[in-house]
Amino acid sequence: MGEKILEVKHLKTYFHTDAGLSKAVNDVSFSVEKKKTLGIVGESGCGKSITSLSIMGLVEIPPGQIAGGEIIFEGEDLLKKSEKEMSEIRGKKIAMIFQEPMTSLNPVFTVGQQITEALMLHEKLTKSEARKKGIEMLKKVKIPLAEKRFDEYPHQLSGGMRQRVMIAMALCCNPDLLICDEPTTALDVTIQAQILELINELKEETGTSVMMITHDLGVIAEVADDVMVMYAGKVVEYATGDQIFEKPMHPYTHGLMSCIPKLDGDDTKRLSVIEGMVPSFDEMPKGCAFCPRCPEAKDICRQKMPKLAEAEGRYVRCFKYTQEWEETGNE
Amino acid sequence: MKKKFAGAFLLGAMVLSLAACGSSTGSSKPAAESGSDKGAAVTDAAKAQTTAGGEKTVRVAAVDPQVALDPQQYTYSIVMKITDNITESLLKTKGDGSLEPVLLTGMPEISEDQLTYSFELLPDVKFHNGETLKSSDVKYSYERLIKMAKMATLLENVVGYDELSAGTADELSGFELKDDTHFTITLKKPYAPFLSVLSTAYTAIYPEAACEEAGDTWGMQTLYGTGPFKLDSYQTGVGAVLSRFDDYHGGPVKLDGVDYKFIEDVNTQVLEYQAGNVDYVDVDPSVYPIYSGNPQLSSEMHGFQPTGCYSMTLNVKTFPDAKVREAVALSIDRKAICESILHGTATVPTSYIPAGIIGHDDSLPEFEYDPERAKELLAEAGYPDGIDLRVTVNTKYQGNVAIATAFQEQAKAAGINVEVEQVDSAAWSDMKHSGGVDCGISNWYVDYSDPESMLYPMTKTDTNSSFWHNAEFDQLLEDGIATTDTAERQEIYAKAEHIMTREDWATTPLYNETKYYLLNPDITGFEIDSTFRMFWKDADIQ
Amino acid sequence: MLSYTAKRLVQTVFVLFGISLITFILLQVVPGDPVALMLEKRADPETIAKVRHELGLDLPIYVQYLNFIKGALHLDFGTSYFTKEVVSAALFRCFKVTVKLACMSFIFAALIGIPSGIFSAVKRGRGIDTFVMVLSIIGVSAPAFWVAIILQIIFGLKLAVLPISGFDSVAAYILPGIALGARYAGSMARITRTSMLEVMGQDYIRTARAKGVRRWGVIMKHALKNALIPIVTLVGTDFGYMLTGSMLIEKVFSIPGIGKLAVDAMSNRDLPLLEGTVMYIAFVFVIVNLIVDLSYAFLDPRIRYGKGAA
Amino acid sequence: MSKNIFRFFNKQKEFEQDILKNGMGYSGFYGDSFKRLKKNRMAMFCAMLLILIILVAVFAPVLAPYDPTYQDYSAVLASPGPAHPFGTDEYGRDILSRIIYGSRVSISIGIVAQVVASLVGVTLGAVAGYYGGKTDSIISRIMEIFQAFPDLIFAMAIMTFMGKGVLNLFIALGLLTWVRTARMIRGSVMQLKEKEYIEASRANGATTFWIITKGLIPNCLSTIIVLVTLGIPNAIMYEASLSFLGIGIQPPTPSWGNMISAAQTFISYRPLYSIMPGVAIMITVIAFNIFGDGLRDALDPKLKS
Repeated sequence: MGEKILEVKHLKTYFHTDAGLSKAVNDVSFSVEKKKTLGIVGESGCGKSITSLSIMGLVEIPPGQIAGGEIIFEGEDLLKKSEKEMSEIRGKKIAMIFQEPMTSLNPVFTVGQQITEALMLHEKLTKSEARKKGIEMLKKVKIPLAEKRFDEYPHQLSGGMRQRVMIAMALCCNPDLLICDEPTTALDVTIQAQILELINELKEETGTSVMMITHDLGVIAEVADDVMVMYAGKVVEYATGDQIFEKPMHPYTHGLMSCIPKLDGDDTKRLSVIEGMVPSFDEMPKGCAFCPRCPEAKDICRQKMPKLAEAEGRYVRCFKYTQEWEETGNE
Repeated sequence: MKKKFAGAFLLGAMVLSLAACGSSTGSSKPAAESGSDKGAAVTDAAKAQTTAGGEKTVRVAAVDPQVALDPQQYTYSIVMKITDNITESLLKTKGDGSLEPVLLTGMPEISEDQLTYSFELLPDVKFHNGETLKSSDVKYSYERLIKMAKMATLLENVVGYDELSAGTADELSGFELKDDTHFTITLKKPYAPFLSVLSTAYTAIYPEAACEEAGDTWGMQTLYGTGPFKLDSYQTGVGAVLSRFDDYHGGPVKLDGVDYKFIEDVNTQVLEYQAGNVDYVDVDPSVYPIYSGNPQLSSEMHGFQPTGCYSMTLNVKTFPDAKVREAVALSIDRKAICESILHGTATVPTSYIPAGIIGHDDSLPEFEYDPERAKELLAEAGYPDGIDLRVTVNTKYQGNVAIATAFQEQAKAAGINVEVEQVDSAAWSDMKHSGGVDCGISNWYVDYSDPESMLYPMTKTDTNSSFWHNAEFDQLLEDGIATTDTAERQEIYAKAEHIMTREDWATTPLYNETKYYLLNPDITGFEIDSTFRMFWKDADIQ
Repeated sequence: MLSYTAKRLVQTVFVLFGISLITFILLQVVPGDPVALMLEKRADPETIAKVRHELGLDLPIYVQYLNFIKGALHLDFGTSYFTKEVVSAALFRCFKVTVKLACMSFIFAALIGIPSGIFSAVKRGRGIDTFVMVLSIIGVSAPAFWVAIILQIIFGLKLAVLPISGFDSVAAYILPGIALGARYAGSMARITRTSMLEVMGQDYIRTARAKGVRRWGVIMKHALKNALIPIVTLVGTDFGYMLTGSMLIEKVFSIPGIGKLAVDAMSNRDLPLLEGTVMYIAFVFVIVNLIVDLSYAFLDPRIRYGKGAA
Repeated sequence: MSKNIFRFFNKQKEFEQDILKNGMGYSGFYGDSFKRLKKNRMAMFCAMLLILIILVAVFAPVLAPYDPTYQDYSAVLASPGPAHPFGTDEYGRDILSRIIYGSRVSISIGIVAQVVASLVGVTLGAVAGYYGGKTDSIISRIMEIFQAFPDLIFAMAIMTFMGKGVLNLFIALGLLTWVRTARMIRGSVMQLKEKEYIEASRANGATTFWIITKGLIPNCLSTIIVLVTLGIPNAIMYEASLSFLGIGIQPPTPSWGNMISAAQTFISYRPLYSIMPGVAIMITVIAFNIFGDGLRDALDPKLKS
């Protein structure tokens, strides 16, 4: 294991809602190594986006609440930082790219105004310097006619173009960590590939560490060094990319894997789908959160929550890999 | 005056006038008098009209007349409140009803046959524009009054009136100029109230040349008279500023000016008085208890009884049966209205002709409230189940609305189902003329202290909404004006009154009111008379 | 944009024409006669006929209207029946006063309403939010004349710090400005809050925060500019209403503005004055709306008034 | 993946067909809305308050201690006391009783005026939005004329023309406020008519009348409901202003508006006389507003204007 740039320990992020307390992120620990990419996988609502927002310090408080844990970034706990200090880290040391390029850019400012804002804020560049740098960044993310685009408004750009702008914006201050929250989900398949390639390229070039959040294991396969699978606010499997693709251990990971369309396979075969949905926090089962949807669930799964335990050189949260599994019957 | 409405100024003017917020609105106020604007700083204790410049200016809260200050055209008392201090008539009615000469060397001589009146003007009376008053100005003013039509009938007994009025003659032939200060007026027939007529504000004397020149702007931008104050500015919605006329023929005037501020809302008027920003304000009966109970203000409150009365008039066309009209008259509780609704500021009348006027008979009983008798009368008239009655009131006079509302409740006992209909002034005047008012509440005040002024609307025109005509009554009124003996006239008018209010029940008096006003106690010499005319001529600030 | 503006202005002419016609018809059908009112005391049929002739009221109705339109095309609305004042002069005189009142109440409403709306949105769900919202609803629902009288008594009489009535100093406009502005402040606060809340949930706000822009920087720059369209719509329309005068407030504070002019003209059946006033009010209203619509193009780059757009 | 999309599309169609069949009575829609509304405690409180106010209006004769038009001349402008909790007015009538009875007029003015406004507004708005072109142009100009016409002058003219009375007041207030409804409906209909299911029914030969009344208007129902609840307080306020000018509800019938305007003279002398009807108006207006806002959020979380 290399040097850790980010280490999250026992992070708990809760939300107080009208219907009660929602434990969106419930005791999550992981780390991102320098120049490496960590993939976080899970369906929507599993807590992966909240994890990233917690790191950025962008959870709305209230209704949100960081109930515990530490977020150590470059040796310092971000949770102890003041709002002022955090705003100096955001955009400069940790940058983020969001899911919806269509809505993540401010419609009433030009592309240039939005790129240069961070530059002028963090790098204290003058307007003209920022403009130069901004155009340079647009070229770097391979936007044709960068000078022209610089003065255009987001609605004049296509979705892929906008995501490139987002990337340019995120990388313009050379961040140490780039969090990508579903950066390709809203894009066409061909554009997806281009964007992922771009992220990979730029990562190599700048040496930035990346946290890649996605529900699409296909994306993970392209970019991730390590993979963390989340379900209902908890980590269910934590392994290297190779390990995961070689052998998904948690039934949920397994389910996710079989959702990837296999282009080489028989395309008449129906894609398997994980039946059901992520339970909402107020109907969370007593035992394992996944057990209502798990094809292999046994009584024990319904009774108590398994621990995240080491198995075969990785971490899995499933009774299947514990002593208890054999001792209990099915149904 | 060719300011045309153009949209382009909109934005520019918005900015400009915001910037101009600080400056005063134009030239409507003389600079030296700006002290009175410091309303914010003036407290009750420091109620001082003597402004920084040492000027004595009385500030009067008044209602906006919204029309030219020319009683010949607009006959509202709120117009005269202002003009009576600017213009003068030949004569003036004193508090006791007697007349005194104003612009004349003495009372005019009247010929044996009561038809010819000879006048002599005071020499060297100056108008505000510097001209000297001449007989021709008097003639001009009277002819103008006739041409203006509105109050022309005041002079209908003058020889030549009909021709001038019809446009067949250019001059009033009964008016004979002798020289610059002497003239005579000849009447068609004896007319007792004639000199009283010449004391009204409608017969004020204007300077011929200036008035002709001013045309439509007379009373708006220009108004010259012989009175104690000159009109400096007048703006509807804003106010009228009067300043002392130094060449006043009636001797030195003590005040430097009178500042009429148009404040529409009665509450705001009194608030301004309480804050010390105005020196005179009328007190509406509705707010009377608020101030009569306030020891600080009650001593500053004064009352006077205007000559006239409130009455309820039934449309004879709708209610041809006098019994029905009598029943309605019996079903209104005047005492309750006077004592409760009007808080004791009014008294129950005994006759339509008010006290102090020839023809008033105070030996008569008060008009009573007798719903039982009213019911009987209605039954006799063929309405055993009562009647529906629509009472129309003019919203301009909220007091009338209050009376109608009270009457509505009181009349239930007599089986009269009252519907109150509120209309605005324009609809009210129109409906009155067209006979659309079944039952109206209104007030009437004399223009001059003579029963003729009180009764003429009942016979000469159909403007009072009753459409009632009675040959005997009409003849009595004809006799009345032709008679000069007071005792004889008393008899004539008392009889006329009896026919109108106790036999035919054409109109029924409701109450005689006392008007109240608040006046700064430092002010002396202020005069207000029973025809609502207000004079600041002799006033002073101590 | 020019052709759009031109098209709208042509429509405005239609609207103004329609309004003048309706006003004219209304005055024909509404009972009440200015001449009868003028002649109150001693009116007889001959006199009435004479005055009607002088005012041109004896002409056939369509001739009267055509005469009026002829004048109106030259921006000449004639003279008031009662004051003989040239209508355009009277309008200009009252307009000057109304503008000051409108500016005062607008400043009050905007200064109170918009910031408290923003603040309320930022502190959503907190006590201060509820407080602002309750206050704003009270502002919206308290009758303006009621607020006016209470302000007069407190600040004019009891504390004696501001004039009770009048219109000849800046101070005199403060109380009427507040009384008139209170309800607008309330509605501005509400619309600002709603609009800000909607914008603040948008993805680009998160983007801006992620860039390291401070919280208030995000609110005042990124959020406010996006929230501005509904706010400007309301604020612009409100300002239009203020510019058309408030009869009630003007009455209580004795301010000779457009509102009083209009109501007086109506109750006197003063046709030239009423036509002039109503058309002025309609004109201001239409123009303010046009300015609001055009301002969208400046506020939101996505809106462009091209040739085809309307 | 394309199959999933297809399934989704089918679902959407089912949903829309359901709406088409049952109007907005689609239980899922209203059920969800009601659930959302129930969660909004403030709105629910206001709903209860409104029910209470309506009950007060209905049971006024039982609740009011006096006949609201009875004039007691021995107690004119009496100060508050055990006999008259809020005092009496200038005719010696009990203020509390008048406020209780006043709720009848004020509430019904609000509701009926809004019904009138909705009838006119929905019809014209739907027609303008559906037909577009010349029809839309003409109706839009009419709307502009109504909007630009100074409202108090219009109300004065209408009331003078038709005569004063509760019914005419309803009509006048309705005519004053229909444009807002018409504008919103026009906008909604313009959007809706492009929807597939409307196209489909048109292709199936549905008549225009059927499309407008069965297809379009039911879908604007939430907009209409919200406009009505938010318009009611507006009408109540209008009545107060009209009463101030003497063209509101005529005596002796009490309304909060005519009480407050009559009371203004006595505001410093008998403050409660003026404050109590004012408070009644304020509570009602606030309740309608908050309930209306809640309803809007519940019916259509996206519609926030």
